[in-house]
Amino acid sequence: MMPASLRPLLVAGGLLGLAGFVPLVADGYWLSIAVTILMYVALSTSWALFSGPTHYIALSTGAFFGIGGYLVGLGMSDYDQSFWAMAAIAPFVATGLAALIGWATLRLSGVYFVIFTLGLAEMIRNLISWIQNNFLGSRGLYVLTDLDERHIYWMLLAITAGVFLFGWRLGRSRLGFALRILGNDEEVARHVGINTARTKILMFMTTGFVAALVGAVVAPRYYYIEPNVVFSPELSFIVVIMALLGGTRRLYGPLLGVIPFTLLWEVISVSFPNATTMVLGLTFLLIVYGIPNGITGLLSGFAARRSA
Amino acid sequence: MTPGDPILFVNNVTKRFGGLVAVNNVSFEVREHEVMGLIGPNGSGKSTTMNMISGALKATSGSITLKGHDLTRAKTFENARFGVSRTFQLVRILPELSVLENVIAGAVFGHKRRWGAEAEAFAAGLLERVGLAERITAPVGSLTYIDQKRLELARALAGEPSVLLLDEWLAGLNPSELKVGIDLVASLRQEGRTIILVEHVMDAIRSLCDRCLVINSGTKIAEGTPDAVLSDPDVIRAYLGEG
Amino acid sequence: MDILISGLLLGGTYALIAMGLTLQYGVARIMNLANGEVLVIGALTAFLVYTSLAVSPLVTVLVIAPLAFAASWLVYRILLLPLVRRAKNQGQLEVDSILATFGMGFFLVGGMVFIYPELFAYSYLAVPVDLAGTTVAANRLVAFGGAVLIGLALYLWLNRTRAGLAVRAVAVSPLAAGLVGINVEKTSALAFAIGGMITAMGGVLISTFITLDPSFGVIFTMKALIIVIMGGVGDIRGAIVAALILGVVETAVATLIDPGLTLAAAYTIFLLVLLFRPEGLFGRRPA
Amino acid sequence: MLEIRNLTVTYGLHKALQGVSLTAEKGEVVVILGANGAGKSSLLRAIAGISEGDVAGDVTLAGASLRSLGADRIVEQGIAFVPEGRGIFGDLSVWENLMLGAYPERARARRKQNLERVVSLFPKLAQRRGQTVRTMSGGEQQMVAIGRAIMSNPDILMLDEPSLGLSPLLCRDLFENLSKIRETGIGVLLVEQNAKQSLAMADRGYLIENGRITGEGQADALLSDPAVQKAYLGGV
Repeated sequence: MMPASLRPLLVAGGLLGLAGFVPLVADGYWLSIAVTILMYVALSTSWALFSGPTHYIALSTGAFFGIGGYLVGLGMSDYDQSFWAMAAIAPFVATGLAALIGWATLRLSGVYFVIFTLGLAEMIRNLISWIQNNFLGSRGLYVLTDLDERHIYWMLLAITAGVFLFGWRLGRSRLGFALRILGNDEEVARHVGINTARTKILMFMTTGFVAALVGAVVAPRYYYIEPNVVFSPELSFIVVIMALLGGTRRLYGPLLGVIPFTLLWEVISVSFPNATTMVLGLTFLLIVYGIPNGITGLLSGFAARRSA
Repeated sequence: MTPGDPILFVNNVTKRFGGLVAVNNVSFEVREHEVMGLIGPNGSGKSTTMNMISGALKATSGSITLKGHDLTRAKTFENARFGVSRTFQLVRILPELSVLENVIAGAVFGHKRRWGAEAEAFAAGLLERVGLAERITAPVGSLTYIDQKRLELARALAGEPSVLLLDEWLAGLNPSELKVGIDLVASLRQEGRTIILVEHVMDAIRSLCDRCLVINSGTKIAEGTPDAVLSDPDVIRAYLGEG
Repeated sequence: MDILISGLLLGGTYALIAMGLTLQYGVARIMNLANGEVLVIGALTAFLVYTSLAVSPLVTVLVIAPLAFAASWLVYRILLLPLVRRAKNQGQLEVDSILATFGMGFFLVGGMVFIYPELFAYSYLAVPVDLAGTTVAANRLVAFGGAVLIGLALYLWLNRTRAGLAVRAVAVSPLAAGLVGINVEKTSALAFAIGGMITAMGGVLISTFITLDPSFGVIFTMKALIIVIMGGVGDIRGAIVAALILGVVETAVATLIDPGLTLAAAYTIFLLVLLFRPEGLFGRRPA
Repeated sequence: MLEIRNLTVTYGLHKALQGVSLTAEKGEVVVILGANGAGKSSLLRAIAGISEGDVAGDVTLAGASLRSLGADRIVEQGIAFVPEGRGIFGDLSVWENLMLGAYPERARARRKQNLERVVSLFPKLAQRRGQTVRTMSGGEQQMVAIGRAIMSNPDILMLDEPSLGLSPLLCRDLFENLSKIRETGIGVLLVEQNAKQSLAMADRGYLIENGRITGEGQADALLSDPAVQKAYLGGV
């Protein structure tokens, strides 16, 4: 008999192994969809690790993702660095920035944090554009690598596996327990000895790290990087929607949101490109009014009713 | 258990909220194994004093030390790690955690730290200690008022605090529950715990406290055994309103 | 001096938008992140009406006010009230209302893109006027005057009327308000509707001198939020001062450094407020 | 007369009150005694229209039904409620609190008379009219809360554990004041833990246990009833 706690790990390992073969059977259109899905799985799962228990809605994914992509482009084009060096550096830059933002905003109530992250990607884009125009010369940045879609897929798969492993470990760790307590009652959390500010900042840094790493890894997909492309406020919202659609109470929740939403998004942006914003809005409304606990919440609701 | 040496020192502590002086230059000591009652009329500064010891509020001036640790400027969580635990005037249970997890929460991050199976066994022991052994698998939402108070007490005990703050822990209990509550605190006293008790229930003060401190309008007006303090003319005038 | 005057004129309009938001958040407890979209709707309407029917925005503003009031009232009653009723605590309501108003915001942007997917601007009263030695466009002056009038009316209404007193009471404590015979849900709906009305009117005024596009709403939401927080939630006086400060700083940065950095300037102010006075300019520190 | 017939309040599966019936007249003090969790607060909250549970049964005041009315309408009918935690406007001044108390239409014409009543009960409030209520002590806030309730010109004043957290001295003042309020013709319905002091000044009392009325009678009879003494007055 194996311990019950190891079973999900084995299931996940099996799925991961299967997912590794996708590039061997799919190519072109479907491979690119698979890459997109993996990208969003990594982003929204790490988002949910922080925002799920704390209820702080982070809209900073776009900013950190952009930092990852932009730094790879900048390093490779202007400073003759290798892709690998920049992909290694970028997440730490984003983590440092996340630490600063967290330090300034996470000591206060959730509203301040949401507002601060709301315009963050836009603000950084403005700032970088200005710096680039005035000091760096406004040349485009090129990311030229030998990496093709399959390599990006495998790198993202590794990152996703890392995020899941981290999340699984977190659920069994003191840090994870501290997060749950402070999500219930921050006052009590402080009084039982939890450094609530540090806990929140650490988790926020983790999401910053993952977002920048993902941004760096998918940079070769763009070839040509400019701030307007990589700093997309829309990305932040999509990640939030996917995580909430799936549900944040289970580690695999965001995964269940990413797959249907990515497919829907593909169809909409191909067939009705003008309607994407509206779809985004309607999905937000659907989540709030229809499935506040996400798909996983719906499923466990069904399960509870059947056993009752 | 007979009280030992002083471990908690409150020196000339003052707390101002804007123009309002809530606590005015108050000093006292608490000895190890001692139950000290903190009494006074409503709004006299008892809760503010408790909040400064637990770290929820910072003193405007003065100092508070516990076993050599300076609590005055420390963050709330640091006070907990230095050995202060508390219950809240209005019960605060963690609604999405199980009964057992609610107690473990007090054991993991605080003064004496435990984790894993050790923390679980320790928490289960505490639940039995406060009389909740049978409710260990009950949904948190189904606990009665006194059971919630017990649960909160178990959580506070889980850090094995050097000093335990009970902020009107007996308030709102009916006579029969009150008896259970007083017996429970009395048994903690027997174990030699160091406790500061804020209470309005005079019978509880008389039967539980080794020593009492009376404050009125933020100022200390008397200190001594419950009997001595409760017969002090100043205290009677300010607080009991008799005679 | 130029900067100061144009900054103050811009700030006046900002103050109006922030007042709309502070009514919605302070009284109705709804953090309305679709606030900026309501502003853009007001502006777009003024633009369409002006370019197709040649109606002055000063007329449009009077027509749009009751429409925005009614629409906001319906949105509150139909969409937001259920959230207020189901929320177990303020935190949950905050999260729900943020997500719901995001949804509405995107929906509105989507709708506007269908109607007019490009930048829009029109020329109205674009004549130079001399003000204390500084040349400003008359439209800015008119917009500022409109903002002052609306703000003054709001102030008098809040402080001199029974309904205004009820609104302030709900802002302080909804529970106590119910116990003194105030219909809290109605009063909240009223405050939310007036907030929406003021924001839409602000949009009409601002459209006379700024070029907009359907997706610009979020920028104004950001600015309104920063002003509300800097001024202290629910503090009208604070909002006015904060708006004027933001207007001047933005104008200064745009004139002296680069117009692309106005958002960065707003962020810098926001960061300073968060670090040093999170309770707002005139707010008291929570005990 | 306030009349409650067969009132039941449920929160999900939990029945907080089951078939409770009671009455309260103008000019009398009625006290409801019971353990914590017995359903006393649920009862008052249901009458005041702020219950979070499902309410069934009849509540009438002078024959008119109050059930399914909102809190604001119930105040207009003549019931003022001081909840636990007092329900005052902490950020407003004493004066503004009292003026808001007179917000209901039924109270406007009699604002002056009610203000005189309040000031004669609590002269301190007149001296402190400009003070922000949040900065006052617990006992003073209690005065504001009761004053605010009287300003709405009620037939029946309901209080939920007004003595909770008050020192013995302030408790004594409180019960004295309640008995003065009775003399002005208002009926007082209060929920209390403090059985001895509240029965000493009340006219009638009800005992409530596990959501049901288990006893009722004249206050002095209850005070000397051995069973009541054992359950609520003796022991500790």
